[in-house]
Amino acid sequence: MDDKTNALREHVKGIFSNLELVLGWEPGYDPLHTRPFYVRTESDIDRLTANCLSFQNLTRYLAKSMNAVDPAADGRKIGVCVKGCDSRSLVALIQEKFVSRDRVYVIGLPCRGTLDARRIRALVPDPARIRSVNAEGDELVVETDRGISRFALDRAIARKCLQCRYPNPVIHDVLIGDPVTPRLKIDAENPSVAAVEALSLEDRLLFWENQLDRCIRCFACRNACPLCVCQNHCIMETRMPKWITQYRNMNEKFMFHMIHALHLAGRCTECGECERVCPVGIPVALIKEKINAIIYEMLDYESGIDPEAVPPLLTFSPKETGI
Amino acid sequence: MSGKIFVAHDALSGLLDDLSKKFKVWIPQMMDQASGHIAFGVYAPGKKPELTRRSRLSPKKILFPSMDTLFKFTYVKDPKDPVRYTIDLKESFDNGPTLVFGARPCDTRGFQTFDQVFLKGQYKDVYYERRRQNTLFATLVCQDSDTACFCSSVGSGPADMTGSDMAVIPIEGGYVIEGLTDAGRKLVETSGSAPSPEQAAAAEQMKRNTAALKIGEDDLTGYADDLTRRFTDMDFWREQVSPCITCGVCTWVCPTCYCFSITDEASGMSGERMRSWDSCMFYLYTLEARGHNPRPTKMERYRNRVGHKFSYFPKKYDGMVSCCGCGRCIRTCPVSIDIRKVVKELKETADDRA
Amino acid sequence: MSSKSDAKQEREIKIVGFLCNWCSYGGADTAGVCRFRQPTDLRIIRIPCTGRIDPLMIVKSLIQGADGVLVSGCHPNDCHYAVGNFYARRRMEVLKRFLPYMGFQSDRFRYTWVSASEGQIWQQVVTDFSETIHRLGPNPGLHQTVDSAPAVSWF
Amino acid sequence: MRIGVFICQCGTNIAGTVDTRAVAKKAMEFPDVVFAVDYMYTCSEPGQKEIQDAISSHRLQGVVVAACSPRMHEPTFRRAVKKAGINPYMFEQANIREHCSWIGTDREANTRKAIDMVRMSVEKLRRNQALFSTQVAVNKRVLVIGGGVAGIQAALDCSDGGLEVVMVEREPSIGGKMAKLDKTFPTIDCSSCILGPKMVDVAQKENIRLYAYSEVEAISGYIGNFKVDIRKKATYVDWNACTGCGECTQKCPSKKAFDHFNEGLGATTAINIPFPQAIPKKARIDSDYCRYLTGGKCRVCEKICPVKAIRFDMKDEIVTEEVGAIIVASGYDLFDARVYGEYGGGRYPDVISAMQYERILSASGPYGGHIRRPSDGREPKEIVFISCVGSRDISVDRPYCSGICCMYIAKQAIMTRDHIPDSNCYVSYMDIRAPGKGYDEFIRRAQEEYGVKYIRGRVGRIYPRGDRLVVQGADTLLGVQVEIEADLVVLATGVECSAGARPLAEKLRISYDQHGFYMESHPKLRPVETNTAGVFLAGVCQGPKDIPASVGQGSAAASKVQALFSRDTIETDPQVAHVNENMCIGCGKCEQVCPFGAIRMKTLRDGSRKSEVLETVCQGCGLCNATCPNKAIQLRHSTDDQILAEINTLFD
Repeated sequence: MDDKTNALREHVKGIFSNLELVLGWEPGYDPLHTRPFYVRTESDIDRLTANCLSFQNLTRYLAKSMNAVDPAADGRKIGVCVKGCDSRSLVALIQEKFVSRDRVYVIGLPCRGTLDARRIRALVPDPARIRSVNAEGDELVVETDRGISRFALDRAIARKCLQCRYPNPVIHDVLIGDPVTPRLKIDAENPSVAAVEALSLEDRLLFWENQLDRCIRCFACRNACPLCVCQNHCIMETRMPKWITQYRNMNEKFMFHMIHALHLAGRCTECGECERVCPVGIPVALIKEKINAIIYEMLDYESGIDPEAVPPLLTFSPKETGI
Repeated sequence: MSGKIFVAHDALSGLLDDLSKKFKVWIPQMMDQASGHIAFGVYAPGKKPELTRRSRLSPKKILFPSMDTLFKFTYVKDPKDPVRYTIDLKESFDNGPTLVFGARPCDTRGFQTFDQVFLKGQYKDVYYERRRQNTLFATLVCQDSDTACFCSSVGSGPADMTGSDMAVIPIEGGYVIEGLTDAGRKLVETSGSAPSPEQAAAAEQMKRNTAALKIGEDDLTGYADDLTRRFTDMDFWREQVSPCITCGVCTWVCPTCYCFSITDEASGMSGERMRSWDSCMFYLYTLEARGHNPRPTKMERYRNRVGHKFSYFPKKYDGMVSCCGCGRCIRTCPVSIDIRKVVKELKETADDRA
Repeated sequence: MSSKSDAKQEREIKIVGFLCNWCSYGGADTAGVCRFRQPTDLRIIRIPCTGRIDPLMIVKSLIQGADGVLVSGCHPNDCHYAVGNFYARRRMEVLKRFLPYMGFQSDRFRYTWVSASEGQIWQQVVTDFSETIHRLGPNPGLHQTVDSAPAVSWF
Repeated sequence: MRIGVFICQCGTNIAGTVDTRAVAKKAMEFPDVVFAVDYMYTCSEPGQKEIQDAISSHRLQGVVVAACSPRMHEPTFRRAVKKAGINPYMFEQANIREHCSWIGTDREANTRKAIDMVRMSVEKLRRNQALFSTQVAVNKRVLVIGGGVAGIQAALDCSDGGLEVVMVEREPSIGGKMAKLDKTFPTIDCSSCILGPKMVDVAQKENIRLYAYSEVEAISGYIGNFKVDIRKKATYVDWNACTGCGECTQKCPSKKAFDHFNEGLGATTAINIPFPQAIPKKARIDSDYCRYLTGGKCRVCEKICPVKAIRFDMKDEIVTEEVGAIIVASGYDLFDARVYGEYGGGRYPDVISAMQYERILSASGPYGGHIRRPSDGREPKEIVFISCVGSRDISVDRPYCSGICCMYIAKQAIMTRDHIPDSNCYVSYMDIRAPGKGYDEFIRRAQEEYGVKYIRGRVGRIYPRGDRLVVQGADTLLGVQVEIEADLVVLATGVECSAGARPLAEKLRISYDQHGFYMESHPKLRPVETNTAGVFLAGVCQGPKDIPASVGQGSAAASKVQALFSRDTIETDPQVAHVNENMCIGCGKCEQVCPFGAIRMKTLRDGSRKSEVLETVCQGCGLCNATCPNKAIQLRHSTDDQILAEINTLFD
């Protein structure tokens, strides 16, 4: 058992009587998978884990499941574990009044990056039978039926983590673990976006068409997104108004992703969940990262940092010119 | 002729080239290197079948496209009385000879579920039927299960050739392809030369060894009544699906999920009626016109998914579980929900309580 | 919906114009009253205010095959509804900068401010934008299938 | 739906470059269209009858008219279809004249375009909904912004009609520019003699509430129910107490205050009454010059005031008035001649503006009505008037004609010759604009009866020689250079929009042209209305004009208000936003962006938050609709589905 998991469990044990429940993670069906976990009873606490496999952004459940969670009659808070990126989503949700700050107890977990299962499968000789996965310092140790492989952590973490600028929670009631040095400076160029922009205009179109052509319109990206708050009432599914037809052609796939991206303009906190959950491997977050870059450049705004700020497309400044 | 041929690794492309002249040949192929995305796509010279890694998406769309035009329609005004219309209908079929090469036993077996629903009984689905009749399956004897696979738990196995016309058996140096049905044998016999006795023996050995493998620990059939008992136990369902984000990926990747929606898309005076995949994990799936929804939360919806596969379906179709054990729903679930565990706990905890 | 991949052939250029009722629609009226000659490519959709513009309408037009999209409203500070065009300005500028990233020619989209009295300016705007679009040629639309595509590596 | 399509030929206005018959024929192919026809003049009585007949004979449920701009005739056709029994909002108009037939000559291309426009209208109409207005009560009080002659006329007319009037005037007294004038053209009658009684009327009418030295701070609400915040600027004198006796102005030691009324000729005291006929006749302290307010010592006026009205601690005060209509008569400014360096404006004391000269001519002016030079008080003999200073000059962004200068120069020249018979008056002009009753005759009198010398051509330069000014220019009729040694040069400065015009327009949500003059609804047919319902225009704020035209507009605006107020309620525009509660996710983004506060959040019994539109407050801008992520809030008659249908139908 690693230190971080232990520290988390100890902390939760100490405060659990004051909380209605805690959103955390537990091991999934195999050592490469993790499952979000609702700690509802004292005995659940020992199932909690917190490590480089704690992929899921749990704030997603706050906005979308607040109603599903029994409202605490006695005003007890809901505990939620957040990584750096998750905490920004939480701030954005507070900004948009989907979550009330005084309803949540925020357990911050500085994060050195979460693993990308697809990258690991490409790195180990027998990806079908992984027995254990552990991060040891800057190294990842993967044990399979055929033995133990070790490689640099950076070779196995998600794309979003490689360009992480906020590894430490920007909002928290308690911080478990030591703060981590960001990989990129706040104003650094996004290297993935730059890689796409290095293509010619025609190639960029082909690149996206090729990516989006795979889209099966399952909407997993939407459902995983903590800020896609329309959920069951998304215009992707309603036929009134009818923004999207049932055709499964390129036009509609493209349109879907443009809707998703533009609805997150100025709101996306780059948690990367959309991209992680995509069953067909489309780099969905990469679309939003560009919009974030535009908004940062144009309006000097980053979402999910200041709970008091107004998302930039919901406000204006009469003075701004030259845009 | 023995109804078997041997194809060396380096001859596989040539075989597929030949086959693709007569058939629309679908093979599992690498769709995107960066994300390692493998899915079924139409073969074209130069494309390589991915036979050593599992595909993320099942071959379901080959017989049951995610969007299928049923017919096209045009309104024609009566020039004398423009208020009156006649409607011009054109049926739409897309069902030339098709071959699916390199699907796994679970993939091919998935269509058994479709057959029950779309072909048996009073009403047949002509769109599915025509495609089904025109499609041959050359199924790979499966060598590489992973932690999510459980075909043996649902009455199948890695060498189960139910529904296949040909078996593709990997041996040293290549594949032995064996015709299993008349159509399969006929095709095999005209497509290459017979294996040497050693190769034939190696293939038989491979089949036997594979058939002996047990993929998946538990037997997940026979849970029909447990589900019924468990139906109203919402605490159980809450516990199981709390992490679920109702994304429906499980239904999208599933080889046996056959739910669909029918819609008209029209513009101006013409349009088409189409059938597209739907998912029981969606709120809109059961939303009624007035606004009532009998499955308002993910608990009811997930219960339906499990219930349908392991209880309602077997009760209706002679105990046949409508799950082929491919494990795709487990593998692709963003929150790692494991349907094996859910089904098992139906009984376990029920037993505990009893 | 037709396949856009074969749309290269000669066809009439069509530009979708979203014009606010109070300023630019009036400006286009003024240009008409003054008989200022303009190219015929523009198809105007009358909206109450540029604030009514959802950038997705522009995207939708471009994906559907519009050769150009022109949005025009009241000058900043001059909105009939006081602030609608300020919101629109931000939203459209974000879109304008975003389009090329997705492979769209951003020159196919333009937004501008023309008042009801500026018939002559409207004529210039329409003429200039039409010329730009004619130079770009018909919108080829999206490819419905992709045979080969460039790879991008970020690891 | 059963749709009828009517293609207007508009004589040859449309039919000249659009094959209207072909458009009608094509329209028959569109979905739901059961009747299509082209007609000579659809807006005419028989044309409307044709529509109404077709509605009954073909049992139409919706009508598309392809004709001129809907900004022109949409109300006409809506009324017409309503008379025939269908909801007025089941109507769409395709603008195939202004946007099509008038801007291109290619008949085939125009016809194709017209077909597209009709198709778009049909597709939109197919998604229209019958809409119904609601009635809201009208607050029968009117706000008049500006107390010049146009505003005074409007206020008096409204007052005569029994309406309560609130007048806001920026300056300490009403009267505007006209109060400064000595005489008026072309009758040479005394300006203050004809304006004075009207000003007094304003003060005396019980149903006029005057806020002088006040400005409009903010305006909210809508036609019938505006709420106006008025900033009463600090005068440091309690006007309820002040009797206007003028004791304070006698004793005030600060005697170098800028005399606004006299255009800076001469000076006044820090506490002053702007001019003897001022309404209200109350003293005000100019805080820039008051010794106490600038230096902390003095308070002489406070001691002297017999009614103890001085309040040095006075602050600006905001009062709120509720009105049902607004008349804007905010007037104009005069061009600042200092822009023309070659005329030496501002540098040479004897190069003055025409308004300064007006004050010199006035018996109540700084020199008691004696014509004297500002520099040395000498009576000038050679006087040059220069026209078009800040008019008809693109180089100073004033391409328009101010319309009044030719006339007032003639008046001033006549007055000069009257006062100083041995003087010589020269007028340097470009063209003479005298289109009015008795105007051209007036110019002729100046030339023929009074011997004013008119020289056609522009003045190039003015420079001093000794104590006189050399005016160099051209006489383009004779084709010679002209040089006049003048004692006094009067610049006929043009009209420009008031410095506060643009910010005021923004508060009123009305639009203005590129020169800052307010836009009327229609340049010919709706000259005193704005596009903001309930806001009307009068006077020069709308564009340069003379006194009779301003007075006429004041009356016109007043009559518009009276027509509006002749009903107890007004119909609201039903083209407003509407929330589909089933879809609304209660995110509140619509509430956040609404410029009118027309959206509020409510909680349903199940605890869910939903937004709600206050239909009478909603102005129908659609910002909420664009902002709503899942389009649960839709702007009626401009819904997403309608706009998308218009787009889609173009690219089928």
